[in-house]
Amino acid sequence: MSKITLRYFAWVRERIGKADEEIEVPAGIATIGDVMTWLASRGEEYAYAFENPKVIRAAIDRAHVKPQAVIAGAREIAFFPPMTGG
Amino acid sequence: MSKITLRYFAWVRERIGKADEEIEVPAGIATIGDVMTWLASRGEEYAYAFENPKVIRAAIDRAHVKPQAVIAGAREIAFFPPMTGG
Amino acid sequence: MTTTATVRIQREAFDVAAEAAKLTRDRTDAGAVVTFTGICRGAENGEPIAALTLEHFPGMAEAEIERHVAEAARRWPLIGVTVIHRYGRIEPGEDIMMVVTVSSHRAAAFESADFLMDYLKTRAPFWKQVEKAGGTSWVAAKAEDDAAAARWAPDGGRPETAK
Amino acid sequence: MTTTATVRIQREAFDVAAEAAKLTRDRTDAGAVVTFTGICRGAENGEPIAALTLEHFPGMAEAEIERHVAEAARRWPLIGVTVIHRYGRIEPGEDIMMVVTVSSHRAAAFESADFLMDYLKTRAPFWKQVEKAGGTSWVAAKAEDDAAAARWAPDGGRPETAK
Repeated sequence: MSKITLRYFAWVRERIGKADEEIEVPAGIATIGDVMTWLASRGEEYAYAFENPKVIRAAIDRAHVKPQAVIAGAREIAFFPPMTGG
Repeated sequence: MSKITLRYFAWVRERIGKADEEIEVPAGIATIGDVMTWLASRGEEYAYAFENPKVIRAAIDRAHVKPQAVIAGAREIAFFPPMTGG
Repeated sequence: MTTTATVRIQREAFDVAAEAAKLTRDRTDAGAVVTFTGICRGAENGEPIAALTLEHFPGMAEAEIERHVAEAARRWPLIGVTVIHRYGRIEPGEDIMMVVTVSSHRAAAFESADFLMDYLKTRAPFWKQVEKAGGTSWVAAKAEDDAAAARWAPDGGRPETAK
Repeated sequence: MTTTATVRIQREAFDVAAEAAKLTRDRTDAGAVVTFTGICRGAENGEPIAALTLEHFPGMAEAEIERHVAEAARRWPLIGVTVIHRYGRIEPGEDIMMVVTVSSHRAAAFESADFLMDYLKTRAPFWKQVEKAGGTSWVAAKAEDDAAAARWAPDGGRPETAK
């Protein structure tokens, strides 16, 4: 088990009700997709945020990653909706 | 025969040695290409300006035209090198 | 070619002409300057808006934009690039972000500015929330923006990269 | 859509930021502003230049540019377009010409500015003479400019049209 900082942005942040948290990721949670499935099981607010995981983007240590990216070694994982800057 | 204003720009103007002139175009001169051939026969400076008629561009009454354009009705014909604005 | 590159994420307004002038000053090889300025519109889908609020991911926003600026400098012979993106509350008529590219020739300046805008839209971690009379909502990403960004990618432009 | 269009051919310098501001002022639908500025470089083919002198065909220059501005406004939903082209003697570092396009969306602003530049290069009756230590010479037209303009033409972009 390892401690990871999770960060949430935009409506992912609003649905979960917090901007970040430190979390122990259980053994067996290997990929970004696994993290989303596991988070969704942690309560109503998480289930709501990750109700459609296909639309959620993720970054490990501030670099964009795909859902199949392996989280081993990550210090920070961020989840957010598709970006709308520019 | 009709009176036409001829205008020259850039190195066409420099080779001919004038910026414009009024000219009577002889009968039988039907197209822009004919005008260039005829002008080239009018003296050394014209021959020099039109030595390579393929590179010369033309405008009739301030609209770009091709060498085969018919000059009937034209009040002004301009000859110039390819443009280099912008 | 050494490219002067500046990326700033700030709450404050910016002066695009001043930023362009900084990049051309004392450079005798600058022949083409392209600027893009994104402005907050007064309506969205026909409904008036009071303001946009831009949220961003500090640190990652700078890093992502810097990475794309470096990629632009690799693809095109650029003398200078400056990208400034604001965050916070922005009212209609105010500037949201800007890109300036300077090159000896116009194609490089145009293409690199266009490239940077497409990547900023789809890859820079910024999110727009819109205030209307009926409340606030998050602006949805546009499929056309992904399609525009895909023009530049040899792999068809998947927005994520596997780690 | 009504497009505010301005074309000026002048000897004097211009202020691209002021021209852009005029087009966006009091418009709540302006979301994207693209400016292009062409600057006189200090060298040509590695040789220092003292100045450029731009000759133009008065009357036809305005008419040609206005025609292409109208064509841009027909092809893209533009709020405003301003084109200013200088003539006369221009020294290195000085601006030669500018294009500003304003639209609700960035693709229209980028593409129309790029289109106008390609047409200005190949169709607007301007000619550049360059002063170097060894004397003056006329700048040759570039095949790449014709190729760039051809991108926009369905017929492959012949630079002349039959009358």
